[in-house]
Amino acid sequence: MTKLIFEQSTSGRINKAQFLPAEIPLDDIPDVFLRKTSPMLPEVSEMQAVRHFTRLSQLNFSIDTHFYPLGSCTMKHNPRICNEAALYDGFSGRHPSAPDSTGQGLLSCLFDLQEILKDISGMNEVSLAPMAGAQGEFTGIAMIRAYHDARNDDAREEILVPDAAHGTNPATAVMCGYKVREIPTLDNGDVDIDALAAVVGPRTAGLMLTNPSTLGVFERQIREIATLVHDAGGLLYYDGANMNAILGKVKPGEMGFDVIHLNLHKTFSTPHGGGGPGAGPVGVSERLIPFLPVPRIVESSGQFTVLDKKDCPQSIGRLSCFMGNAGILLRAWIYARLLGRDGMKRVADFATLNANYLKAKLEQAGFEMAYKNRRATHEFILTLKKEKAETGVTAMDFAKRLLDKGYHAPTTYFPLLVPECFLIEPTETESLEELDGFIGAMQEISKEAAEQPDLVKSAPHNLPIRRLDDVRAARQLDVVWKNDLGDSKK
Amino acid sequence: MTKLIFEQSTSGRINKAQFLPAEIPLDDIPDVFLRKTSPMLPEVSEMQAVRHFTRLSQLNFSIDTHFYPLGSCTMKHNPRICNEAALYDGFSGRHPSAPDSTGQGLLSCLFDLQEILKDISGMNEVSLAPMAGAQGEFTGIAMIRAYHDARNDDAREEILVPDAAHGTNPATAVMCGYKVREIPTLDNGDVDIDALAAVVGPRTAGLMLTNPSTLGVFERQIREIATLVHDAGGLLYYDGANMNAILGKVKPGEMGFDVIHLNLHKTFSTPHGGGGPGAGPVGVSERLIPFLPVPRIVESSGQFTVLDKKDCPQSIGRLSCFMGNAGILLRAWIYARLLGRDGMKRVADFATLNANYLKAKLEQAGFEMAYKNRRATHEFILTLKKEKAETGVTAMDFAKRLLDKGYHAPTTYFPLLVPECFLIEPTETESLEELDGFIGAMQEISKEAAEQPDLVKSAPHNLPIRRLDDVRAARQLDVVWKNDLGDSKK
Amino acid sequence: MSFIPHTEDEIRQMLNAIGVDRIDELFDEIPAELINEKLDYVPAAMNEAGIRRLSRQRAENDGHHINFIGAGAYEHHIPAAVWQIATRGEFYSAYTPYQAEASQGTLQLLYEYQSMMASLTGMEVSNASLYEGASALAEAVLMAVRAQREKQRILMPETIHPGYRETTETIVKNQGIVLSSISYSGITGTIDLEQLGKEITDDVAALVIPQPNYFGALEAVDELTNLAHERGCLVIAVVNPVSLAILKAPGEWGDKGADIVVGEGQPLGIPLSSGGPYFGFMCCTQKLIRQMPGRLIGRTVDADGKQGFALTLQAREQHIRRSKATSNICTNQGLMVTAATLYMSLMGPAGIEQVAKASHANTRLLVEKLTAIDGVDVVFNSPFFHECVLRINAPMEDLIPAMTVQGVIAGKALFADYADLHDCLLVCATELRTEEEMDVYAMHLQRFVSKHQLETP
Amino acid sequence: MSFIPHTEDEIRQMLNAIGVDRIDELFDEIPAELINEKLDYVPAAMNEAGIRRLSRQRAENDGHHINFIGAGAYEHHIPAAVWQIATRGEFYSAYTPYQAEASQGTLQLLYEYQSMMASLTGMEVSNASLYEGASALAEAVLMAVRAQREKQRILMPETIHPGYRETTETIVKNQGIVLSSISYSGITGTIDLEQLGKEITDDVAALVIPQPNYFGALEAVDELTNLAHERGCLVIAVVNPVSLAILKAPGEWGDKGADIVVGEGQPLGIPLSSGGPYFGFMCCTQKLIRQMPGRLIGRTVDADGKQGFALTLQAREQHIRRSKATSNICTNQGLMVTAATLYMSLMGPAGIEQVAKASHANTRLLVEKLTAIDGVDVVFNSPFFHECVLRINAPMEDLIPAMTVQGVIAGKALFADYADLHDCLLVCATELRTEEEMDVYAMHLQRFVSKHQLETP
Ligand SMILES: Cc1ncc(COP(=O)(O)O)c(C=O)c1O
Ligand SMILES: Cc1ncc(COP(=O)(O)O)c(C=O)c1O
Repeated sequence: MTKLIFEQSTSGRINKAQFLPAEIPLDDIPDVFLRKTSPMLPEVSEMQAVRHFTRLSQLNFSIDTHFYPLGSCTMKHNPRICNEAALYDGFSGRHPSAPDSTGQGLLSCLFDLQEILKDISGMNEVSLAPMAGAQGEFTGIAMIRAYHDARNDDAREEILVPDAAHGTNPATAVMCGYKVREIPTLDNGDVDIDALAAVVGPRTAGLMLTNPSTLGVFERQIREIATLVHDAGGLLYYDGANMNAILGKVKPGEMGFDVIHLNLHKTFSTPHGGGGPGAGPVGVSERLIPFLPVPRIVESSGQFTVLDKKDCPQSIGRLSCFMGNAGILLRAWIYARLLGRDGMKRVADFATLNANYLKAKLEQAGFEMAYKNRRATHEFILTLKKEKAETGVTAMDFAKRLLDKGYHAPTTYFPLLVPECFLIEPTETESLEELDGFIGAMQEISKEAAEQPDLVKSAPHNLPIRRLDDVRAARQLDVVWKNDLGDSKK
Repeated sequence: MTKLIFEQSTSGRINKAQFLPAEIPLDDIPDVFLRKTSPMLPEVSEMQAVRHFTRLSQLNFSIDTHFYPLGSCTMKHNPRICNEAALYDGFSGRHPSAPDSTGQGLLSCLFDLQEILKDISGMNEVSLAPMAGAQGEFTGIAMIRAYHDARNDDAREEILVPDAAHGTNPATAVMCGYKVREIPTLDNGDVDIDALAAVVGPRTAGLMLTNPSTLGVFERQIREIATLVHDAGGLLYYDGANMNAILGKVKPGEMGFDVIHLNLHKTFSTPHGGGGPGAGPVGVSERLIPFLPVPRIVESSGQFTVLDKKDCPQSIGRLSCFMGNAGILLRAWIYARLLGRDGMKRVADFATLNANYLKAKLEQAGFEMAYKNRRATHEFILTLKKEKAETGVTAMDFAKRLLDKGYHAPTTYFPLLVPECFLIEPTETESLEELDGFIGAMQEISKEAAEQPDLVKSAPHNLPIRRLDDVRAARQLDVVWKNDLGDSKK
Repeated sequence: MSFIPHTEDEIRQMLNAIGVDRIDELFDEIPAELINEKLDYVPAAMNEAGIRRLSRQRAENDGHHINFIGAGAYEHHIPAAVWQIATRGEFYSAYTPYQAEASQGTLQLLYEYQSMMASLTGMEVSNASLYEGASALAEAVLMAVRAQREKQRILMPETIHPGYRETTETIVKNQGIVLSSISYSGITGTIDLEQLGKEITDDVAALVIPQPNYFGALEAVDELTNLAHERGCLVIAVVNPVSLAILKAPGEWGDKGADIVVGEGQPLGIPLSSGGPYFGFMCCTQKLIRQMPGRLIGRTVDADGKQGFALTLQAREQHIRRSKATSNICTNQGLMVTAATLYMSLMGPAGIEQVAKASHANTRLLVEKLTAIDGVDVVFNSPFFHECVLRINAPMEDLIPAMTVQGVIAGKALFADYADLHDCLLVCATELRTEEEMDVYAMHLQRFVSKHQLETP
Repeated sequence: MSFIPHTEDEIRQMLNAIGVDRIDELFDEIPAELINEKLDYVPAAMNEAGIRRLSRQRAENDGHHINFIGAGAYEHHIPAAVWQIATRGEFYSAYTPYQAEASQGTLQLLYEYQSMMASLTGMEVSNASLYEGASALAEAVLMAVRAQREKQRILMPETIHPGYRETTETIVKNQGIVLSSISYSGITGTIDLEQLGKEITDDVAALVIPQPNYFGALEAVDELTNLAHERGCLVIAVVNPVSLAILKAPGEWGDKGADIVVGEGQPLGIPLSSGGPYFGFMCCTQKLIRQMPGRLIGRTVDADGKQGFALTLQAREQHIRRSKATSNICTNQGLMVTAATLYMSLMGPAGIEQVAKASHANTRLLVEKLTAIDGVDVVFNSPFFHECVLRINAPMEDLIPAMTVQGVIAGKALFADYADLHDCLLVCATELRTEEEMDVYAMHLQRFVSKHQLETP
């Protein structure tokens, strides 16, 4: 247990290296505007801060320390050069409202990235504005809405979403003012086309689809689905979070999608940062171009310009005060240039090879696959319902026990369709040794579950902390540390 | 246990991001010059390397993670700005043999540092060339020799060294071709002046002294000692490794020393780096200036120039191929500028306050001090001989048990004069909480030693590894990993 | 180039285990006509040395100008330790702390962050971040509307950053929410209280109050808050976190304090980076916690009763609640929050207070120096924090590029957003601006204005 | 400014515990007349923002030139991961791993380093570093003399780096060791075998063989090694570690291989930094291990039989053996070795081999381009690794500054060290030099030479 930084704080301690020693008067600001008590920020030395956060960091599992096969999240290696270059002064020091002329270097990188993303997605235009996958979805659905609105096609008030979809999909549709209609999934993992056909129609604004889906399989009837939706006047939204599976092999635009988002923090390896920042650029087909969000970056005879709402009258508008997560886009650009044309396809090849290898070996080891006769894409689902029935050991228990053995757990209990599920995504950057180690750990746990289930049910045992009480966390809500001594007067 | 990087290596694996893909011929180099087998370097991916070394790093105690009161080593906080600035392109990218005109920025920093060191040391000139304390010592003694030689004072073949001295002192004297004569220490920690008087004479080239000494006390009769040695025609060398105790309070030049070295990695907080690099500048009194090593940095109307052997005919010469540890000197300059004039004195004040506080509290807790009635300087010695006699628990056992409790051990078994000793140096950058925590840990161990000595004797228990077999390490020497498969043919 | 570790031998071994001959076979469920490996617009691979060279060249092109723009993003000193530690692999390359036991580092840090933000804003709770300031305001608006049920109107003063207004518009408009403008006084540069009095009717869910406002001016937050509360309206405060070291915390505005507080976290240790990544913060009253979007970390205990941290109230979020979630946000701005937490810890309350005061004092000094120039005047008479609007008697469209050429980014011109301020410039001098830099600015501005002075202003 | 965390309250509390009133009293054992707190030449404190600004300004002054010097320090690409990881606090702020159990990270890394260096050099053992290349040679000389007992003479060819010679001289001369010069052939630029044959007599402890030598030329290492061994002399090899990816390892020179191998570690991931910090490496035969200076890490087991690492053979070192130690070295270059180990791991054998080959090929190309200029010629006819001596028919004292002004650092002029090569330049083009940069060099050189050509060369 590491003491809270507040518990290491002593009133009156000043980190002098960060201090401006002058006495600065505030005599021109009337008292009514001023703060009377100091905020409860830590009063620690530089060394205390460095030590505290260094030690905290060591409590994390991360890509740089552990295999992290979190399904749907594409936890692949983050090349260190991306971090270095994004922090170059010229890039990191420029003010977002400075004239375009002072940012030609950055803008050229971002423009290049747009071109690369257009090509791999097979779309006609790309906007880099959205700051994460969910905002990319929002952007896409808002554009679909703007498109229908522009044509006065007002009756379309539903977005169709397969029941296997990521939670952001339905949540997004609602944020855009749509009703959500779920489409069931067949036992083989494909969308139930008949069910889709039954609901698609004049009220359909669009369909959101992830392909490969979050079930770890490729939707084989994607062309038929596209035709169904298009024929009914709806548009197709592609959730590109799983692009790692098909990068350089299949272009979503050619599957028939009208708009897609890409999760650069997944496929393009920008760091996940303990929960972001990400970047969720959108690509669109011709007919949606006018609606793209601003700002947009365009090029003309070697000069890069940022377009605003006044240049793009039909734009759905702005998604952030400035230019989205520019520093993340820069990292993605660097990554894309490192991979290059051939490297793209190799990502999909090896992400798929690793997933299928793991799937084959785990299957041989006796684990049950949710979609047995399907190819794994870049990920696959294993269900531990048999283990649970026989030993009482749940997917959650397996997950915690994996931590003990030095592996981050796969995504658990998502997608919700599959009971006791593990969504496993090894990514292309993991080595065979690491995969074999993981397989070994799974086998060990399986054995432990049979022989000493309590050991597994009470895992983890080897971490700095044992299993946490989530129920208490929610019931006896404690989300802010309270200084028992109260705020200090200034 | 972390696998060796070689055990993670697979033949044929290439880290492509670092690879130059071209086929490059070597047709102009005859075969006899060429290597036939590949060196056994690891063949790992970038991710494997990052993961391996990140995990290894976590196995270390360090200033950034732990209290590290290693006596005589001054393990204080390393400000992070020093690292940042030393890696600025302009500084880190310049070739050492490039013209001086291309390095005026760096040279100005180094020149400033020389001026600062002159002032704090009270010496007349400073050379930044030596790369660590031991090389500073070498430089100093070599200059003493050059001085005597220049005066044809040939009979001086002995260097006097107190028995409490750091091992580098006698080793240095021998490297300079001198015989070493040890001077005993009194029970109160001071040098035995009578013994000194008895041996000092025409054979005395000089005396090496650390003040405060490695016993953690200030040599009170330093003026008398200086007079004794000077009167006999010898020179005084000051080992400045303990400068942290008197920075901004006492100038070694004013104690009567003719030459001193400073350990910048101690007093000036350059990082210890798991064992260096350091920097050991020397300062000299007027009469030794001609003998200073090259290169030397001089200024003339705002231009900085590097002087070479041809400019300094009496110089003892060069200590390294280029300019010493320039990047470390830069860090020291930054640190010195952050501290500033007043900050210097505060270092000594608070290093001393922390040491005396620890000493007082540990004494109150029942621990025995080696030099009870003396003030602690920036460090002090505690002897565990009573504990050993009563419980069998040694200083080494205490040290290992401290690791269990999250504290790096003090320096143990040095100086050799004091049995079962702990040389404890908290430094000025540690907070009261941290000191109190350490005191608490010492008390706990003391209790454990009495009640369950085996627990302490078999410590550590909470680290990734238990106590290591040093004897086996030396007897069954294994200093190089052997690839059982042999080298691979090219 | 790529980061794939597989050797030929290993590939073969893996294909054997799967039971196929070639990797291509693994894609055999994809309709063949969809396979398209042509990538004409993706350049060939570069190695790291190459991309470093290229990135350096491009970065060198970019802005080493002296910057006097604030307008929503501020150039403050960032302690070296902030990014050296935030980019440690364990923070940099982890993801959302779903497995709490293996993520205590991130979780405890986020709990500490929440505590710091709550205290800074004077609110009861804080979430663990949103994308950035403007979209955080949009989320606050949605949250207010949820909390206020039937009410669909939000009062948005024109003194809010135009980018916040536009972003909020984009995000909330599809749900039928109406953003009503409130104009500002041409004298004070703050919300027109008269118009507000008229607009603030029963159907208003919330009043948005920026402090300092876009013009740098200080709004009468106590009166505004009380007025809103009297009319059954929630108060959404939009604040600059650094200013809160000296300005009254929203939790103490008026009698009851603001209900929701959002803002741009960038001033807390995040580099300008042409606009991102930054992070949005959001704090609110305990009462509204279940309406709050985004992640929330709670302190709890483990099986041994030891303190630990975990994601909590996840039932508000999209991955559990799906279409009924409080927002679609999933990935947020974790790394930026890590940096901000380090920043606040390294600066401490005294350090941030000095930054705020010095930025204020520097802007005063700048305004003094610039208004000493004939044809340059202060527009509004309110006290300001660290930004100020100046009217300049010279063609604004030419002024900005002319100053840029001299190495000075003069400020943010207001003509695009405020017709009546077409000849005005919003300037800012943080603690990093030196007097010499201000003098350089003043010199060039003086030259420009004397050369281009407009006829009889 | 300083990094002292104490508050006034705490100071009082601590003074109380000690039983004094003021901190000054703690210094009461120091003779009063020695206390002197005047520091007139130390500037007042700066804060971090100030020192960053100042350091940036000074760094901007410095060398962004295109560099064609090698001469003992080489500009290679350094993977970004090297320093991001080497400067992690746990490596950066730890010290010598005296407490093995709390230092397994550094210890295992050093063991891996030793293994890599031993393999690269083809030797049986390696230490954990010395200061840098030249002083490592001095240590090797001392070691050879210790091993050879009575013999006090060392043969030092003039083809060794002059800085190595001078450094060795400084360090060994006080022990009465004699360094005898061996001249070089004006045709091949390698050791004059005839003179060597005469000098290599019974009293010689060791022959130093540089490969490649200072001129970049390849010495006949097999013959030299065999000759030395025949005469009862040890062989001290001085090598460039990157070259060893393609050149024969010293352990394989001649019939028995070199006895001691030293060199400059800088090419393995260490920035040029105006000359340091770098690190010296030293490898030797098993037989000589007890004569070796510096730290040594051994693999052993813990109380449970688990593999672990510890400092070993410390009895050779000064802290145990004092005046009888193999050297006075204590602090060495740990952090640099950490970086080098990362470098070798990230590059792998294939990566370093390509660096070596590309540096060789680039230097060939450079030499081709430069010698195409009238008045520029290659001096020696031996094969070279990645450096070459050119004779230039123009005043060398003017050439270097003139080229520097054009942004090109032309090479290392040899006039200060070799009278007969007064008109010569040692040039180098590593893998980082592009053809365009070489063309820039060639263009400026061409201009200079055509303008300043000396009369009838
Ligand atoms: C399938 C899918 N869609 C959408 C998202 C949302 O992306 P983000 O977290 O970047 O908002 C995710 C990621 O979590 C995802 O896996
Ligand atoms: C008293 C004393 N003298 C000399 C030295 C040698 O300094 P260095 O290790 O820098 O060579 C040390 C440090 O270890 C020391 O403590």
